[in-house]
Amino acid sequence: MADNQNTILQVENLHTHFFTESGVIRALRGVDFSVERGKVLGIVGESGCGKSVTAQCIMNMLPGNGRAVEGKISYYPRESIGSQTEKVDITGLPPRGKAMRAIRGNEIAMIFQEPMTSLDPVYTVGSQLMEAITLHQNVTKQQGKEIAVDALAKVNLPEPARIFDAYPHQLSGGQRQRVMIAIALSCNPTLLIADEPTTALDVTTQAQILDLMRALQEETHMSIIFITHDLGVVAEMCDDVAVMYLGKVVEQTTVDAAFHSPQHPYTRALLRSIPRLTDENQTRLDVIKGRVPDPSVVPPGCAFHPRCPEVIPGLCDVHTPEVIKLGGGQEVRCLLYDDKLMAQSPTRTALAESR
Amino acid sequence: MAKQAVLIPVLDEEDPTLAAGFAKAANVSGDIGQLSVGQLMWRRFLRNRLAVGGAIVLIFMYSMILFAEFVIPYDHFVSNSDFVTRPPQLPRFIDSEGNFHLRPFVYGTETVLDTVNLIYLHKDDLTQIYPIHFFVKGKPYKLFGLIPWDVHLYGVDEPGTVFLLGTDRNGRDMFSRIVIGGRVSMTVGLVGVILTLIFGSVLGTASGYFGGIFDTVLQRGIEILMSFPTIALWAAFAAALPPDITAITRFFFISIILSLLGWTSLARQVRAKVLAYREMDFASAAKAAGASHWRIILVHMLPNALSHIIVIATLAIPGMILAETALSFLGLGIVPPAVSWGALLQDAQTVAVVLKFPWLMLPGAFVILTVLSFNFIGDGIRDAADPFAI
Amino acid sequence: MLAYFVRRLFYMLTTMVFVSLIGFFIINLPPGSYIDVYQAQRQNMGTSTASAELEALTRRYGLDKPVYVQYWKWITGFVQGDFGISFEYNREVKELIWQRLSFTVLIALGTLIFTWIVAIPIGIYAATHQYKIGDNAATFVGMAGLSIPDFMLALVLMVIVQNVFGFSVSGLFSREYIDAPWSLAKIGDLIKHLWVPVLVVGTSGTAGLMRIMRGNLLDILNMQYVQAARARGLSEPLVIIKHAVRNALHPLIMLLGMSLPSIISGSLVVSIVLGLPTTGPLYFAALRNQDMYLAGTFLMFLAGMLVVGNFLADILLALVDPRIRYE
Amino acid sequence: MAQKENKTNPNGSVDSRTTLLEVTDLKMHFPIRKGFLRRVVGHVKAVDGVSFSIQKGDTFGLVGESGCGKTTTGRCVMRLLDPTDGQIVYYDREEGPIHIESLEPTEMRVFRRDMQIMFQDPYASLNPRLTLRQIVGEPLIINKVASGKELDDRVAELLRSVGLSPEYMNRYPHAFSGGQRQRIGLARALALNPEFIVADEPVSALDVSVQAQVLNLIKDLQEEFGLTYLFIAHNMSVIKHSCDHVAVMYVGRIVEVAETKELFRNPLHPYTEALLSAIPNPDPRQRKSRIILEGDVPNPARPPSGCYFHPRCAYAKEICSQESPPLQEYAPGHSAACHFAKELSLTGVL
Repeated sequence: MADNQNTILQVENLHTHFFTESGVIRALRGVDFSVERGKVLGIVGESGCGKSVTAQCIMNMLPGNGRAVEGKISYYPRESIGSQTEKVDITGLPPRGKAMRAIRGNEIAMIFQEPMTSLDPVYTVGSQLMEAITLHQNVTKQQGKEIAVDALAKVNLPEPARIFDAYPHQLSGGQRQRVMIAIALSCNPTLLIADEPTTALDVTTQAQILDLMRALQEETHMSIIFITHDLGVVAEMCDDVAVMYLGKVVEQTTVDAAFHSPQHPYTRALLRSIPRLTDENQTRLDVIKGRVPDPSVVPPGCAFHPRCPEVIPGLCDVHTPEVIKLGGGQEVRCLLYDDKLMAQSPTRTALAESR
Repeated sequence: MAKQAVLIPVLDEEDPTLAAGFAKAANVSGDIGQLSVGQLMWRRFLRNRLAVGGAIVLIFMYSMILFAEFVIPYDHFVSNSDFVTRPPQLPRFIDSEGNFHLRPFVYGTETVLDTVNLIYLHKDDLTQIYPIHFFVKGKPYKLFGLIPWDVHLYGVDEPGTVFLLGTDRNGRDMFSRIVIGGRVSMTVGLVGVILTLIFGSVLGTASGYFGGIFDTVLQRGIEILMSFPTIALWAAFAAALPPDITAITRFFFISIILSLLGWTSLARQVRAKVLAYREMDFASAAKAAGASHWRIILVHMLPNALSHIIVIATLAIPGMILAETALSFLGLGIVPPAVSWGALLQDAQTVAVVLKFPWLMLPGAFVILTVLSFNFIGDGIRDAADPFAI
Repeated sequence: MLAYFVRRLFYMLTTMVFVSLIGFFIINLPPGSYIDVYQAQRQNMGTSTASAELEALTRRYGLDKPVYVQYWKWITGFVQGDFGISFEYNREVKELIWQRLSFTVLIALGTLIFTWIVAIPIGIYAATHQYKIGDNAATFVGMAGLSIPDFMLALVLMVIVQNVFGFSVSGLFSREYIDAPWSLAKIGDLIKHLWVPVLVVGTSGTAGLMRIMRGNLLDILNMQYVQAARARGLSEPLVIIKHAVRNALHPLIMLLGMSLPSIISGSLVVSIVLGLPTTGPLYFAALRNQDMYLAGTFLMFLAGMLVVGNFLADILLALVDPRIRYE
Repeated sequence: MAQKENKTNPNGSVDSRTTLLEVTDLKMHFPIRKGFLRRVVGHVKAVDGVSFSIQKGDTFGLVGESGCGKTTTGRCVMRLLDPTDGQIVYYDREEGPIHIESLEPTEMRVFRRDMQIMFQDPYASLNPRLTLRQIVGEPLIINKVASGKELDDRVAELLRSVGLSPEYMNRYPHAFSGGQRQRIGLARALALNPEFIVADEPVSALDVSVQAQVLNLIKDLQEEFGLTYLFIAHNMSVIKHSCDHVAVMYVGRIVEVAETKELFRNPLHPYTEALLSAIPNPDPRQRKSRIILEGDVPNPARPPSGCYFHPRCAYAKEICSQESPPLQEYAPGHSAACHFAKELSLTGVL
C-alpha cells in the first residue's frame, strides 16, 4: 500500500510511549493505517484508544514525556516535478526543527475539539490567522490580509472583515470552530487532521460544521483524518474508516464495509450498541461488557479478548493477532480470520458449526 | 419495601483508568478503593522527602520548647557579669594536644582586656577541660509548670560553664534564651493560625454559601483590609496595646493582631471553594435527598475543602512567625523582659555588633529553620492533595 | 472601557474613605487625648505649655466635639494638606513626610522592577524545564528566599559587603552627598546605594512571583490554543513568548497591585537596619512615641499608595486583556 | 409501591393513565446584575413559560440544544432552584395534588422522598470523601429511614439492583468508572423508593458502549419499580430510544410536544424539523442533504422578538417576527408553537 501513488500518509507499526514518574504508558502499541489522497479517513474508537495520540504523532507534537519509540510515519507531499513524490519520514524529523515546522500548518493542518479554548484570547482572530499565512506564504501584509479575509469568507462567516478584527470571546462556539477551519485551510494543506471537531458543539451547529467541511473537502480535494467517537458522524463524513482499540487499529476498511459488513467483533459490537432512530422504541440495546482497560495493564493476546463476545479461550488470550487482509481492501486484526491458527484451534470445529 | 430486585449481572470491575492514576499518584499497589482520599493524600505526602524532613525538624523543635526547662542548662533571665558576650563553647572530642575524649567536653574561659576598646574579651582556655554530663542534677524547676524536677539534659561541673551558643551582653546563655524565646515565636503563629482558621473558614463559608449583601460587604471589607501594608497596620495596632499588660496577655494580643489580616486570604479562598462546591452535583444530590444546610456544609463541603484549608493554614504560619519576629525586632511586639526570637534579635541591629558578636544572630537561624520547615510541609501537602482535590 | 475605568475609580475612592476611617481610628487608639500626650511631652521637656496653645489645638481638631465632628475636621483638613502636628518634632507633619515618602516610593518601584526582571525569566525557565535541575534549584532557592526575614538578609548583606568590599552600604547616600544639592553625581551615588534595599526587599517577592509565574505558565502550556499555535507551524520560542507567556502574565498584573503591601512592609523594616531615610524609621518611632498624627498620616499615605497601585494595575490589566476591555 | 393504581384525575375524568406531574407556565429568570450597586439590568430568561404534564409510568423526554433551559426546568421541578413563576403540581399517591412551587423548605424535605434526580457528570455527582455506603445511604440517614444493619442491607440491595456488587459498599468513588458512577447515582436516587426521577443527561458523558449499559439499566428499573422519568438529553437518538413523549425546547420555551414516534415522523415546528434533520445517521448508504440552520442559538438574555426561532427559520413570514406563537394542540397529544403549524408540511426522519 505504501507504494500506492494515491497514498498521502502511511503509518506503520507506530508505538508511542509516555514516560511518567511511575512507569511507562504504552499509548500506541503498533498502529498501522494509510490515508489516500483526496479521501476522508475516519478514526473511531472509545476514550483511551489512542486516537488523539495518533494525531499528535502525525503532527510531531507529542507532549514532553511522550515519544514514538518504534514505527514510521511517512508523508508523501504534493506531487513535485516529474510526478515523482518524495517521501518525508515524519518520525525522523526533530519535532521543533525547521523541516517539521514547514510541514505543520502548511501541508498538514489540524483543528481541535474545544473551539472555545483553541484560539488565544488576547489576540484578534485576524492576527492569529495572519500568523499562519505570513509564516508559510511569501506575501506582503496587505496580500496576507486579503487571503485571511478570503479564508474567513470561505468558511461562511458573515462579515468576514468584521470577524477579522474580533476577539475570540466575541464569537460563538460554532463561529470559533469556523475560524479554526479558516486558519487550518488558509495555507491550502494537503492533509487536515480534525480531532473531534464537533464533539463540543450542538447538533445543529455540528450539522453546519460537517456540511462546511464536506463542501471544502470537495472543493480543495485535500485529505482529512477525521477523529471521532460518534459513529453517526463517521458514516456521514468519511470514505474510509479505521477502528482503534487500546492503541491498535483493529479494522480498516471503506465506510460502507465498516457499517454493512464489519468483520472485527469490536466493530460489530460497537455498531450494535448505539441507539438508532429506526429501532422500535425502548428495546434493550446490545452492550459490550466491561470497559476499555487502562493502557498500563493491557490484556495479553488480543487486547479485546476479555470483552469479546466471540472470544476463543486458549487462543485469543495467548496469540497476538496480526493484520489480515480480507477482500476489498478490508484489513482486520482478529484471530478468527487467521486460518493457520484457527486450524490448530481445538474449538475450531465447534465454531465452524455455530457459524 | 417488598420489591424484588432485578438481578442484573455484575458487569463491571474497578475502573482501571482513574484508579490506576490515583494508585500511581499515591504510590500504592492493590485495592485503591479501600483507601479514603485522605489516606491517599497521606501516602503521597510521605513520599515527599523535603516535607517529611520539615515535619521531623518541627517535631524536634516543638518537643524542645515543650520540655524547655529540662533542655536548657541555665535560667534564661539570669545575668552573669563574668561572661558577657562570651563566644559559643563548642563541644569537642579532641583536645589541643590531640587526645581523643569519648565524652564531649568544652573548654574553660580566658578573659582578656581589650585595651583599645576597653572591653573584656573572652576566649577558650585550652588548659581547662570540662566534660559535658548528661541528665545532671541542677536548679529545680517545674516541668509543664506542674511536675517538680531538677534534672537537666546536659551540664558541666562548676566552675565550668557550658554556653553552647555563647552569651548575650548580659552574660545570659543564648541557647537557653533561644529555647525559651522559641516558646513565643513558635506558638504565636499557631495561635494566630487557629484564630485565622476560625475567622476565615466561618466567614468564607457563610459568604460563599449564602451570598447576598453579607457576601458583598465582606468582600469589600477584605479588599479594604488588604490595601494596608501589613507590617504598618500590625505595628499600629501593636503600638496601641497598653504598656502595663502582662507578657502572656501581650502574647495573645499579638496573636490576635496577626490573625486580624491573615483571615482575609483564607476567607477568600474558602469562599471560592464553597462557591464551586455549591454548584457541584453532589451538593445538589444531597439537597434533593432533603439534607439541611448544615449537613451540606459539614458533610459535603468542609471535608473537600479541608486539604485546601490545611495548605493555606500551614503556609500562613511562616508569615506570622516572620511578622512576630519583625515586630519584636522593631520593639513593637514581644518586649523585654519577655523573650522571643525577634526580641533576641534586637541585640543584633547593627553591622558593628554583628561583626563583633556574630552569634547574636543565631536566633535568626532558628527562625529560618522553622519557617523553611513550615514552607516545605505546606508545599508537600499541596503537592499531595493536588491529584485528588476537586 | 470607560465604564470600567469609572467603576474602578469609584471603587478606589470608596476604598480611600474606609481607609481614612481606619487611619482616624488608629490615631485615636492610644488611651487619652492627644492633648494629654502633648502636655505630658511638653512637661517632660521642661517647657510648660501655654494653655492658649492647647486651646488652639483643641479648636483646630474639635477635640471637645463628638467623634464624627472630629473625623470631619480631620479629614477635611487632611485633603487640604493639613495633616496635624508631630508632638515629637513639634512641627507640622507635612514638613516631615514628603521626602521620606518619595524615597519609599522610589525603593518600592525599584523593588517592583527588580522582582519582575528577575522572577519572570526564571519562572519561564523553570516552567519550560519542569522537574529538571534548573527548575528544582530555582524552587529550592526561592523557598529559602521566602524563609529569611528581610532584616536579617539586610544585616547579612551589609556584613558581607563590609567584609569583602570594605565599604558601608547603609543609608541612601554617601556622607558627602547627604546634604548636597541634587546633581548627577548625587543621583549616581543614590543608585549605588539603592541596590541593597532593592535586593533585600525584593528577595522574598521574587521568590513568590517566580513560583506563581511558573505555575501559571505550566497551566497555560496545557491550553489548547498553545497546541493550536504549534500546529500552525510557529517556532517553539514564538509559541512560548507570544502565546503562553503573554497569557500567563495577566494574572500577575492583578498581583502587581497586591504585591505592593508586602514590598512596602519589607521596605519599612529593612530601612531600620540599613538606616535609610524612608518612612520606616520615622513611622515606627512615631508609633512607639505615640506621635499619632505623624503615624496616622504615614499610614494613610502608605495605604493610599497601595490603593492607587491597585487601581493602576486594574487599568493596565484592562489595557492588555481584550476580555476586560470589551466587557 | 410498584402497584399502579388508576386514579381519578383532578379534572374529574377517569383515565386509564393518570397524570403524575403537571407543570404550568413555569418561569425561571436569573437577574443580571451590574455595577457597584449590583443593580438588576436585565434577566436571563432561562425558562420562560414552560408547560407540560407527565403521565404515571411514562418516560417524558426534554430535548434541546445547550442553553435552551432543559436542565433548569429539571432543577425547578426538583425545587433545587426556586422558580420565578408558574405551577408545578405533583399528584401524590396518598395526599393528592401538591403544589411543589409553594412548599416550605421543611415540607419540601419530607416530600423529596417521592422525587429524585440523577446527574450528567459522573465525577461531580459523587462526593469523593464518602464511601458508597455513605453516598447511597445518605437519603436514608437524612430521612431517618434506616440505620445500622438495616441501612447496610438496604444499601446492598440498592447496589445489587443497579448491577453493582454489595462488596463495593466500603469503597470510595474514585475506584469506579463513569458508567459505574452513574449506576451509583441511580442507586442513590432509588434509595427512598421514589416514584419519579429526573434523569439529567444521564449518559451524555459516557463512552458509546457504556452508554448502552446505563440506558438498559434505566429501562429495567422503570419496569421493576414502576418509575416515571423526566429524561433530559440533547442526543435525539437517545431520546428516541428511551422516551414515550418528547418536548422540544428552544431558548427557554417548549416549541413542540408529542408522542415520540409521532414527533419524529411528523414534526410540526420548523426547529424540530431542523433538529431531526441534523442527527447524524450511522448508515453511510443513507446520506442525504440536511437542513442547515443559519446563525446561532440566540442569547436568552436578549431573545429576538416574536417567535424566538424566526431569524433562523426558512419558513418565517412577517407575523413571526411580531407575535409569539402559543403552544397549541394540532393533533391529539401533539402541540406546537408555530404560526404555520397547520400549513407547513415538514419532513420527519421515520
